[in-house]
Order: sequence, then C-alpha cells, then structure tokens
Amino acid sequence: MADDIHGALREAIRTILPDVECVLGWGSGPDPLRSAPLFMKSPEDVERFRAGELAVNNLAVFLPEYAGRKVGIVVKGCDSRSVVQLISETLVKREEVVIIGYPCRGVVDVAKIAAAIGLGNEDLEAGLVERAEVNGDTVSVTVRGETKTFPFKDVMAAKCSICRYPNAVLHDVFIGEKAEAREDSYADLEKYEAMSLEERFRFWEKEMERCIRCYACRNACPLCVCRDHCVASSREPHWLSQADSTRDKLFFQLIHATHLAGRCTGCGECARACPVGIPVGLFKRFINRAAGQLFGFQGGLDPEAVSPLQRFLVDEPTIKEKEWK
Amino acid sequence: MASSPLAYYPGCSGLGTSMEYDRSTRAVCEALGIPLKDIPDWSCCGSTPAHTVDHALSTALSARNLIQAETIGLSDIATPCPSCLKNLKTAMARWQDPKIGPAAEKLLGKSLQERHRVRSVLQVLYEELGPEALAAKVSRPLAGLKVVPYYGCLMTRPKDLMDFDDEEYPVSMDRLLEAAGAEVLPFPLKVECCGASMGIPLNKAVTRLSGKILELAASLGADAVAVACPLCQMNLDLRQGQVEKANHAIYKLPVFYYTQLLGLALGLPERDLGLSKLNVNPEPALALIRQSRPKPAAETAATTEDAA
Amino acid sequence: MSVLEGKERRIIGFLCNWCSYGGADTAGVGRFSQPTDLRIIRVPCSGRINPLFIIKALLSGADGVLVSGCHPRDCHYAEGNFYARRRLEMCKQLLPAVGIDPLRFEYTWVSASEGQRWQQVVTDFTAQIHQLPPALRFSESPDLELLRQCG
Amino acid sequence: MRIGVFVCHCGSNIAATVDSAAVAAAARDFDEVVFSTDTMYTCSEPGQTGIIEAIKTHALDGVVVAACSPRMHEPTFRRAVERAGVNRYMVEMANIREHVSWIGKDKEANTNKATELVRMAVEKLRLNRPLFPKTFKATRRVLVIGGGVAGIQTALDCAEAGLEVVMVERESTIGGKMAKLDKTFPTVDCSSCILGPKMVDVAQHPNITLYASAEVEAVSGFVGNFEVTIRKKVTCVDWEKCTGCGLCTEKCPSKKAYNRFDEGVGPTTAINIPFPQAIPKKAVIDKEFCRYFTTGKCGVCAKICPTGAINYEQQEELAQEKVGAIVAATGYDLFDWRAYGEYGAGRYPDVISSLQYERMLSASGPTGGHIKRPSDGKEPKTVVFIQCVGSRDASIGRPYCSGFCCMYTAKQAILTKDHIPDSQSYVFYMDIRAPGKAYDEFTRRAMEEYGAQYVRGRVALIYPKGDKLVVRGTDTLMSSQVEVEADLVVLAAGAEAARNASGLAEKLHISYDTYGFFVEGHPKLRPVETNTAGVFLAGACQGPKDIPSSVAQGSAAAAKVLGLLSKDVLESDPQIAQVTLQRCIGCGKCIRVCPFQAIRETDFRGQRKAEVIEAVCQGCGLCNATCPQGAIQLSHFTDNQVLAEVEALCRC
Amino acid sequence: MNLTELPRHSILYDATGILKARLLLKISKDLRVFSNTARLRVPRHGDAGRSVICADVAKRHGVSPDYRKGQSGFPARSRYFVLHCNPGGSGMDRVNLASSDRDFIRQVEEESGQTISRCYQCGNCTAGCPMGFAYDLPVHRIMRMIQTGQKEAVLSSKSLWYCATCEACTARCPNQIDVATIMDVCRHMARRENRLGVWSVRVFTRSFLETVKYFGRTHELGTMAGFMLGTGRLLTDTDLVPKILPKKKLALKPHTIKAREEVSGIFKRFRESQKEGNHGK
Repeated sequence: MADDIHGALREAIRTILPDVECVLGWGSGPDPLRSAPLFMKSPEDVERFRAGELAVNNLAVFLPEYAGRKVGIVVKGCDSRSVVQLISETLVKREEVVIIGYPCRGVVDVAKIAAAIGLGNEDLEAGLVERAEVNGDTVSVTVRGETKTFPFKDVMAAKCSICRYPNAVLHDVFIGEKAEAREDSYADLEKYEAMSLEERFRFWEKEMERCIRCYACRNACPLCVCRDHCVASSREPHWLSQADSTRDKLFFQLIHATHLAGRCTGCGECARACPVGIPVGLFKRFINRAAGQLFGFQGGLDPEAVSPLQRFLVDEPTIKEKEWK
Repeated sequence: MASSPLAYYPGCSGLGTSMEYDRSTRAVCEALGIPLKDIPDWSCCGSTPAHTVDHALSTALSARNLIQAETIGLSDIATPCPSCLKNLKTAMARWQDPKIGPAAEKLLGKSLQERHRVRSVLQVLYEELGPEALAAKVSRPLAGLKVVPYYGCLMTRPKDLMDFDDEEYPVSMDRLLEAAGAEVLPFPLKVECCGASMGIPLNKAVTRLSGKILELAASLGADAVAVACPLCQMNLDLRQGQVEKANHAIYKLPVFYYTQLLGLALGLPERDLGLSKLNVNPEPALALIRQSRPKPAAETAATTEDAA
Repeated sequence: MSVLEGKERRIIGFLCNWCSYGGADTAGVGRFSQPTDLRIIRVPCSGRINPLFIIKALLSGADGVLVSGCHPRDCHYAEGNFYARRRLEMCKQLLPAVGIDPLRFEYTWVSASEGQRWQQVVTDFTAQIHQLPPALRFSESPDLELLRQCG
Repeated sequence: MRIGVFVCHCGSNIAATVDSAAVAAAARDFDEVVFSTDTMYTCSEPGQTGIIEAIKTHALDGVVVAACSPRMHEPTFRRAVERAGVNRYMVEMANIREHVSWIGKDKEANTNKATELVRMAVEKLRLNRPLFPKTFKATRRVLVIGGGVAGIQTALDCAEAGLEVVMVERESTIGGKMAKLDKTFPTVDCSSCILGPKMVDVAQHPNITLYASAEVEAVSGFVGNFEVTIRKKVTCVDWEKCTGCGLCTEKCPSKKAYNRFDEGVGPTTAINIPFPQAIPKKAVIDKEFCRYFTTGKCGVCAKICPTGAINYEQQEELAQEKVGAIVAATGYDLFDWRAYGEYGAGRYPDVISSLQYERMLSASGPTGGHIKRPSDGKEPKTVVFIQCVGSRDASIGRPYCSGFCCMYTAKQAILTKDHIPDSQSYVFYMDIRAPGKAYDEFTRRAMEEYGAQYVRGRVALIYPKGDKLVVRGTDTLMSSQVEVEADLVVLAAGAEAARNASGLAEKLHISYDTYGFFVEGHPKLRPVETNTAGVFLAGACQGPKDIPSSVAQGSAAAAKVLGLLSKDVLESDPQIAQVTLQRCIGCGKCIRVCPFQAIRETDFRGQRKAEVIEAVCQGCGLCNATCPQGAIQLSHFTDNQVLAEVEALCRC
Repeated sequence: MNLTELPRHSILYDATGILKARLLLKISKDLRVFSNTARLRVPRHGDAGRSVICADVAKRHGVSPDYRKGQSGFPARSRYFVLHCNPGGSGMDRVNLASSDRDFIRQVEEESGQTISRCYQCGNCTAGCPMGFAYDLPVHRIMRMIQTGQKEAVLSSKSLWYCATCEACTARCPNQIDVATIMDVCRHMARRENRLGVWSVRVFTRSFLETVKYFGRTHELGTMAGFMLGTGRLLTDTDLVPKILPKKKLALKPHTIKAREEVSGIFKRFRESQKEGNHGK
C-alpha cells in the first residue's frame, strides 16, 4: 500500500482521536507477516498503525463491546459491511462510531504463504518470520534469513478475488481512490457441489475430526454477538452435549450458520481464524447464496435494512414450495 | 389476423355430403383474409365409429393428421367439422395418456412431436376476426332473416377439452350471424343431440331428436336454421322429409351452414357457397334476404352495389 | 426397540397445534390410513420451530423431517407461519451443504379440516423417504471406540 | 421426578390395533417412570380415580397419559392431576389413538410407535415445570357479529343475563335470512311473527348497542380484552335524525332500484327502508340508483325529509368498542345458481331461486303474497321444484348437503297448494333429508295431503317452449327420462359461506374450512367454541343450519360467553414466553417478530433487555425460535423440551 | 361362435321353444340347456340383442325367465337365441350381491380412468340422454350395475350400442364422472368378448371403418352399401336417394389417399394387438 495513503490514514485517525475513546486499527502481530488489532488512544499509538494487504483482521468484532462509548474504526470494504450490519441490528449505534475507510485491493492469506514456504499454519511460531513486505504485485517473506517472493495474487485470500465491495460501504472519512469491485458467481460452491451428497457428508465428517472446539471461528465472527451467552456453552438451553463427538462439532457449525442466516456479510473471519484450517466459511457461503436468491439480500449494505428472516411477504414469489399431489 | 396460414383439415364429409360446407368455408376464409393450407394427404380421423371400437385406434387415426400437418411446418390447425375437431383434440389429450399414448404410437408407427393447437373454423373466425371486424366487411346484410343457431352436441363439450364458448349456451355463432345482419333467435336447444350417426342404424333416433329441434325452431318462427356440423346438417336437412313423415308435420326449414350465410353477407357469389347442394329449398329464405336488401344497402358503402 | 427393522424409517414431524395437529387428528377420526413411520412432535405454532431442531434431528439419525403449519394467512397467531416459511426454506437450502439430501425435509400447510390432505402428505412424504437410502450416520469416533475397549 | 404412565385402551379404539399392556410394560423401563399401567377408559370416572390414587400411592409428581389427542382430553387430565394435588402442567399426553391406532392396522408397528410416543412424552415431562396462571381483568361486554336469528338469540340471552352487547350487522336491518321467509317448517307458522318481536327486543334492550350498515374492520387484543374497530358504512342518511317515517321512499323518483331484500323480485326506490318491520327502521340511499349521484340532479328526499336527515356528503366512520368475548353469527349466503347453464343461467325469467319464491309467498312481499310468474304476472299452475341446486354437486365445487333445502322445498310445495289450490307441484329430489323432529312427517304431508309429486332424479335441462318451460329430468325409480311442462321453476339453491367469511375469520384468527365455513373447536366437545379463546360461533356461519339449530346454537354460544365472563377476572394461560435476563443481550429481534407486541424493551441496570407482557403474550413461541442465544423460552415448549423429544425419537 | 364358449349360465334356445325351455328349467338343474344344434349362427336379421331376456334363473330353477322383450320382437327367420343371465335386465329377479364382479369394476375404472363409486345415482345422465328412449338400461342404471359388478348385464346391454356419444352425461354429471368414456370402455370390453351388441350399429361401425381402412378416408356410399349388405336392410334410406343423387354430392368412387397403406397398417396392427390381448386374457 502506498505510503501517502498510510500517511493520510494516520492523519485522519489523529484528527478524530480527541472525539473518541479509541480508534481500532491494525498493528504488527506476533511477527511482521501477521497483523494484530491496534487500539489507538494516543497519537503515539497511531505511529504503530498499519493498513494494507497484511491488515487482515476484521476489527468490527470489537465494536459491540464499546456500546455506549464512541470509537473510531478503520475498515476495509468487508469490515465496513460488518459495521453496517451491526448498526442495522441496533447492536452498534451509528452516532457512536466514526468510520474511516480506505480502498482495499485484497489481503494476504497467511495460510497460503505458510504453505508456500513449506510450513503448516500451526508451524508459524511467533518470530519465525523475520520480515514481510508487499511491493506492488509481489509479497516477500524472510524466514531464517531466507527471502521468498510470491506474486500477490497467488497468496491473496480467496474472498478478495470475489470481493464486490472493496471500499467501505459506509464511512465518515474515506482516504484514497476507490478500488475496483469484482464479481462473485459462487463458483466455489459449484465446485463443491460437484461432490455427491454422501461425499460431502464424509468430507465434513473427516474435516470435523480435527476440530478442537476452540470456538475461534465464533470469536472472530463480528456478528456472533451472544458472546458469553452462546448456546454452545449453555445447559439452558442445552443444544450441544459436552461429548467430543463429530456430530456435535458439525452441529455447532450449522448453529453458527443458521444464526447468521440473513445476517452474514461474508467477511470470512470464521474460516481464517480456524487454527486447524477447517473450511467453515462454506456453510455461510451457502446461506448467503440462498439469502440472495430467495430474498435479494446481502448482509451489511444498508444500515436501515431489516434481516429477511425478521420480515416476510404474504405471498412469497421466490419460494417454490413442494406441490403435493 | 393470422398471416401465417392455418393447416386445414376438411374432413371426409367435406368431399361428399357436406361439400357445400367445405366450399363455403374456403370461400369465406379467403374473403376474410384467413389463409388455409390443406393438410397434405390427410386421412379420416376415425369419427365416432373408431373411438367406440378402441381409444388407441381412434387416437392413431387422428394423430396421423396432426403429423401430416407437421410435414408442412404448421401446428395451428382448423377444421370445420366438430366431430373431426373433437377427435383431433381428444387424440392430442390421449397421446399423453400413459396407457393409450404408447399403444397409439405403436399402431401408427410414428410419433407426435409438436404441441398442436386445433380449433374449429368457427372458433378461428370468432376469436381471430370477431363479430365487429366481420360486420365491417359485410356488404349484403342478412336483414330480415330470422335464423336459429344450432351448434350440435360436440362443438362445446366436454368443456375442459373443447375450451371454447359456453358449454350449455354457446353464443359465438349467434354473434357472427348477428354481425352478418341476421336476426338470431334465442334457441334453447343449441347443444342438444340431433341423433348423430344413428341416422343409419336407428333411424328413429334422428326423427325423434332432430324432430324436436326442427319443431322448436319452427315454433319460434325461424326462417332458417344455421348449423356448424355436417352430421347435424344432414340430419336436419336431408332427413327433414323423414322427420316430417314421422312427426306428421311440415317444416320446410332450410338448413344452412353458417359459413354459407356469412358468405352471402360478404357478397360472395352463390355458386361459391354451394347453395344448390341444400336439400330443403333455400329460396324462400334467400328471397327474404334479397327483399330487405335495399334498406341496409343504402347505409353501406358502394361495394354493396359492386357485389350486386 | 428400534424402528421396525427394514420396515420403517425414522421420520419426525413438527406440527402446529391449531391447524396441522388438528388436521392429523381429523385424519385419525376419519380413519384415513397412513404409513406408521411418522412420529409427531406438537408445538404451538410453526413459528416456534427453530430450524436447528430439524438439523439436529437429521444429524442424529432421523431419515426425514416433516413440518406442517397453518396455511399462510390462517395462522392462529396471525404471522407465525410467514416467518416459519422463510426460515424453513433457508434451512432446506442449507441441508445439501452438509451432504443431507434436501428431500429429507419438507414443510407444508395443512388445516384442521384437511384430514385427507394430511393423509396425502404423510403418505407422499413417507414414500419419498423410503425412496432415499437410510440416513448417513457418523462413523464411530476413535476415542469412543477406545472408551468402549477400556470399559 | 416420579412419573406415572397410564396407557388407555379406549375400549377397542386403541386396544384393537395397539397392545396397550405391552406399551405400559415397556414404559416401566423409561427414566424416572415409577409406575405404569394400562386402563380401559382413562378419561372415565374410574380411569381418573385410578390416576389420582396412583399419584397418592406412588407419590407421583408427573403423569403421562397415552390415549387420544391432547386436543381432546388434555384439559380433562389436567383437572384430574390437580385434584390429586399435582400441578396441572405436569401432565403430558401421547396421542396413540388419532395418530396411531386409528390410522394403521399393523399391531406390531402401532405398538412400537405408541411406545416411542410414550417415551417422547416421558422425556418431555421430565423437563416440565409447574406453571401457575396469572389473573387479569376482563371486559364484561360481548360483540355479536351478524344480526340474523342466531345472532339475535345470542344477543338477547347475553343482554338478559346482564352483559353489555354490541351487535354489528352488515345490512341496514337485522333479521337476516329469516326475515325474508314467509313461513317456517315444519309448523308452517309465520316467520315474522316469531322473529319480529325478537328484533324489537334487540332494538329496545338497554344492554344492546346496535350497529347496522356496519362491518368489523379490525380486531386486536385477546380473550377478555378485545379491541374492535367497527366501520360504519355510508348510508347518506343521518340515523340520529331519521325517524323512519318513510316519506322519502314515497317521493323518491328513482323507483327501479335493485331490491336486495326482495332478492330482486320487484324493484324498490333508491332511498329505501328494506321492509316495514326493519330494525332499525332507518332509510338508506343506494348510490347506484340514486339520481342525485347518477345525474347530479335531484335531492327530492333531502327536500322532503321532515328532520333534515339526508346527508349526501356522509363519510364512513370508524367506531371503537372494547369487549371481552366475540360471537360470530354471520350466517350463510345463497348459492348463485346461475352457475347452471343447463337451467338457463338466468336467461329465463320464470326460473327463480327458492328465496325469491319465498318473497313472493310473503304477504308483505313485492307481490303481496300472490304467486306470479315474473315474465307475465300470470298465476302458475304447474310449479316444478328442483332440489340440490348448488348442493351435493362436486362439479361446481359444492359437494356438501345444505341440509335444509329438502324441508323448505316441502314447505313451499305445501304453500303453493295453499295459495293456488288447482296447482300441481313437482319436486325433483335426490334423497329426502328430513332428520329433525316432525320433519319427515312434514315431507310426507307435502306428498300425501298436498299432492306434491316427488320425482327422484336430477334435472338435466330446462328450456322454454311457448310460454312454458320444459323440464327434462329423470325418475330413477321408474328408470326413465321424464319431462314436465312447467309454468314456474323454483330452484332450491343451497347454502354457501357468507360473502367474505374468510376475511372475517382472518381478522378473528379463527379457522375456516374449504368452503369458507368457520371451524368449531371440536364437533362434539366444543361445537360453539373456536380454537381462539374468547371467540365463539353461532348459526350457519359454522355450516348450513336450519332455524331451530341456529337458535339453539345462538343460545349455546351465549351460555359459553356468560360462563367465560361470569367473573371479573380471567386466568391467563401460563404457557407463555419468559426471558432469562442474564442471557438476553437486548438485540430486540424478539420484539420485532412478536405478532402481538407482547415484548417490550426495558432497562435492566443500564442494559437493554427484553420483557414479556404476560397478559398479552399468546404463547406462539415465535420469539423463542428467533432468539439466537435462547434467552427467551416458551414455557412448556422450551428448547430443551423439544430437543428432549427429538432425542427421544432419534435414540430409539 | 362355439357353444362351449357361451357363458355358463346361458341357455341356447330356438325361436319357438320358449315353453319347452321353461319346462326344462323346471325339471333340470343343469345350467346349460342346449338346443339340438352344435353351432350357433348369429341371426343376421333384426336385433339379436332382443334375445337377451333371461335372468339368473339357473341358480333358482323354476323361476320363469323374463321374456317380455322377446315376445314382440322375435324375428321369424332367426332360429336360435342365446339367453344370458341378465340380473339387471328384469326387475323381479333377485341379484346375489356377493356375485359382484370386482375385477370388472376395477377394469372399467382402469380403462376409463374414472372412479365408479363417485356416482350417487342422481340420474342426471339419464335425464339428459337423447338416446335414452332406445336403451334397454338407462345410463344411470348402467352406472349402478357397474358399481355392483353386474358385468354380464352391462356388457350385454343394448344401451352401449345406441349411445350417440354426445357427452351430455359427462357434461352435466355433478360428480364429474366422464360417463361417455365409461360407455366407450364398456363397448370396447363387449367387443373384445365378441358380444353381439346391436347388430345394426356394429355393422354400421364396421362398414364405416372398412372404407377408412381401404381408402384412408370414409366413403359414404361404400359405408351405406356395406351396411345394407351386412344387415340385409336393403331399403335403408332409399327414400333419400332421389334427394341426394341430383345434388351430385355422393362420390361414386372413393377418395383414396396416397398413403393408404399407412392407414390400413394401423388397422392391421390393431387387429394383431387385439388378438394378442385376447390370448393374454
């Protein structure tokens, strides 16, 4: 990302800083490749701010915690949709958030880079990566003194190649030229659907064996607003047993997807956060496609919108019910 | 108005006892700009006898003609004869029947491809042209002619299959004849059976049933009966003598095909309409038309004079 | 005592109390014979049905789930079935994502007077489930196997 | 929990195809079941006593009854356990009759299924908690919709017993169909002599408020506390001022208005009072025929009216009423027989409907009680009656029997002979349905004393011949086609649901059947109740009914209303939603979907939370299925209870 | 037709032997009473259907057959009659309801696609039937007899053959039964069982279809000729000849179509399929 945009962003953050409790942005994470959330309260904090291809986290996840207090947030297009969705669900008040947007050309998929270096995602110990840099269309990563360079498009997150809203859909400040939108034809699902139903079932059975029930997927999801009251850890109601069964692990994913039906903005954080690389985002892709086809709905575009599952039409022209003889 | 021609299915009687129906139908359609193209090498639809023997047989016989229409690339079919109409329509329906369809296909050795549309010429005239457009083309209005319209039992029923006009009290022919200037009397027995093909094996059927129709028509003061079915026409016209004898009555009611009357109103030459083929002398009725000509002639355009 | 081996499939019905449960009662009163596979859970309204009940049942070995409520516009609670219709349709579209045949789940509307329609629905749906193979089951997970060996 | 299971035989209703004893035996192995037995009739006195004794002997605190549908006897068993000191919500039923024994013959499969349903009920019961109803104040007023004989009966009974009654009538007078009748069967007594005084009572009763020319626009609220919006239609006459003197109707120059009251037999004036005994006796302007509206010029009635009641600019008004109960008594409408093309579809003036004939017979009717052919005013000598026109005819979508046509046709045949002694009636019928008291004797009298010729068969065709109508039918008992030349044909048109009955049903949240008739709570146990608490049915709106049945049902509905409102307070159903405050995150999704506005947002120690308004909640559970964290739970149908049922079934 | 193919409850009878047969029935419990000839020749003249006069007399010998219809209509030239059991044909005979032929009901339902039990005997079909005057059983009774499985009575009824297929019954049935198709189907069944039917109608049908088979189209003159020769009614409609001849409407030569083999092929295959079908049964 160009330095001038970085500069302008920092400037914008400093401008709003006096009006807000803090500004959410990105700083360096456990290593230079990985970003971490940065809660900027002083101008000094702003110096550590960085954005761009390595700024992968969706910071909207922290917003509901600040309810009642005014904060600033720096958003990519996808992050902004989470903010909008939260506003539409009245979980965040519009007047309590200052949104700074910038054009996003996509972010890296750390797992892809790790794999390209020949490491598993879980092998990426803190400090292993010594240097990470994006120069135009390439990404260079230095590990143990050895620098490897990859074309950016090869290590870009999959969600970015089909990103329809790379620029913040709602913002108070926007820095830079708007980035170009891409198309999403749900080609990934078509590929997945080439599998038979039984193959899909066995696929998930196998994937879910790896699940360690860490709930990172849930915790990263900006729309999982239940927090401490998630049904996954409750006995009243008691949806999930304490047994470590594949069935319950898969069922949790379906609970997550069902709770996101008509809400999910497709930010992909659930899948990114999974430490064992289970493609849990796929379920959300299914419900998002269905919400689009059935109700013409895409999450997080209109702060006034009501979720399609919170409203109805007396005659549903798009729902084709089974005709009984 | 349809510019592409309709596939025309004259029906066997059109070559014989109802040749005047065929002739007048062609003449009227030509005059009204409805192009007809004969289905090449058409064959008998099987009529009533075939379906009383077997449904696959009648379906095969009728379906052959639909396939013949396909050979000239036409799927919009018109026929003057209600019996043919019903057979062709029934064949299309039965072709879809899981039991009859395959059996018929086996008998025929051919398969039905297109989704055809079969209509009576009456339906075509009523729907595509309509009474108003017809009235505009009338040059010799049939003023003074009191006519009862008789549709016969097959034209409108069963409702779901025929899908045209009111099942119990159709009015399409009434409207066309009215447009042609005739006085159409309300006729309650429009769809009662005339005896149909029972004329030959059970003559009494016809004298009884056609008798009832002629009797009511006469009692209403009709000058003529208008029909749309060759079999009805034969029973009411050719057999009128038999009916009169059986009922000890004298009707002398000419029985026109409605196309003949429309042709007259359009000013077509009488020979093109086959009026001479009628059994009961139509002259008194024709005289009525000629008599009352002057009045409407004054109202209509110069074409009336030309036609005369 | 499990489902009669080879004869029955495990089919669970969720019926609203006012219309469809009454419709099923009407079918019973009319002695409209039906396959025996279906087990009915009574809920006040189709709007009470969380789609996750359906998913839970299907993941737990049910071969089919049938939901029935009041006809749209006739909901005893005015609007419950309108919301239900959207949720249930969403649920149906999610099922193939996990490899569950969407034909294993149907939802419909049967009023309290429609005993005959209920018979038709049950008969059709049961036949539909019998045409599918039995529901896929999760393989025993390794530690359970281990537990069993230990115990 | 200590659970007792009672498996019913229901005589042979269940036991014939379910091994009840085996089900009871299997239930002994279920968790927390300490007692299990099978009984012959669980709902009977000994059956209920057995439950009570078992509760005491085995210290049961929960009961599962495997028997008929809970829609049938759940209240019965709830009362039974309550008598034994157990909370009434600690009962669960397994429906092994309607859902098992009556729909399958395979005893093995049925027994297995019944056992599983019992297991399911046990698993749910284990999570039941005692629930206690709350009380709330009820409005001791009742709304009666429809002022026919059924509605009048309900209104008078309620008013007499001290309830305030609001009656809404669509037409400008009450009286309904009965007011149009000349005589009634089987007594052949004068209809208006029976109904007239009752109508006057309605008008004069201090407890009754009558809205005529009005319709129910909207209904909100719930049992005990309904809010009703009534739309008063435009009559162009200020009824406060109108005295019903009738001067306007005498002077009105538009004399060819369609006479709705006389079913179109003879015209009326554009401003009219339907009939002399109308209640309220007020004039109404029919805009379709009024010259003031059709030509813009006239105003005769306004000039003549001694009280200045005419108001051409009158607008619709809405009125609000609070009531505690509602009785729907909207009656029926006559089938439009013009669907029959073979009967002329309305083309022949001398083919008329039975109600038109009734108006002709009526001394206060348009012909002064003289039977006249509409075509030429002549007195008919041969009258043909055709029954089942629009009844028992699937081809026109009316497969049901209208019930009363056989009887009124017999009555009309008798009256025909009375009016025209030298006449001959023919009645085409399919079956004679005369199951009431003195009914069959009445039809026999029509044949034996009055010489009506009954012909068993339908009529296929009517056509005019000269000034006669040829009626061609069949006499199936003679096995031959028959023909009659009639002077007048009277069609015994059947009954169908009143116009827009389904629209009213939707407003009241009650069910209606395929034909638009309202559905009762249970055909035998709750014949005048609906499944919506506080809404009752009277008369033909529930299905075709004759006058005696309609009146009986009107009184029955009144009795139910009086029972309900006999106390100032009602108990609320405790099966409602409850919020667990700790779990609620205040997202408000439940508030948005609640169809009753029964959930509101509150502030709890500075946090947004949802709160259920207990008296308003109807217990649908929509909120429960909406809340992602399960913070709002529908008592008696909680997530855990439904999940327990699912698991019980999947475990089998 | 061979005698041995006759239904078991049939009595073969000569034209003058009514009294003899009555006697025989009284003294014999044998259900088959034969005349002295080995082969039945179907009477060509007149109406063979009239010979259907007997009731289910065999089971209760001694009860006289109902031959009301036979008395006036015996053609002099015919020599033999088949007296079938015809429970519905005569009012006074007792029908054993258990003798209901369920297969027959099922077959009619299957071939017609109609549900027979929907009929509630209102008689509207009979009321509107134009040909009813010629029927021995009114349409509604045919429907009733199908309901009660009286195959013999239905398939030997003349009514089947007099039906003009005008469909008034179908159009007006309150229960939406396609009565006309049921009549069609019964005719088909009767034909497959080689029942006599009404001879004149059968001959007309045959001669009509023969012309179609040979020429591809109907030949009116040919049909008439076939009918006259087939029935022996040589004077049929001769009164019309002077009326129609001058009109030059009747083609002497048939209008043969080019692809006549195609049409005759349909008939050929139909005949074959019928044979197969009968073998199958």
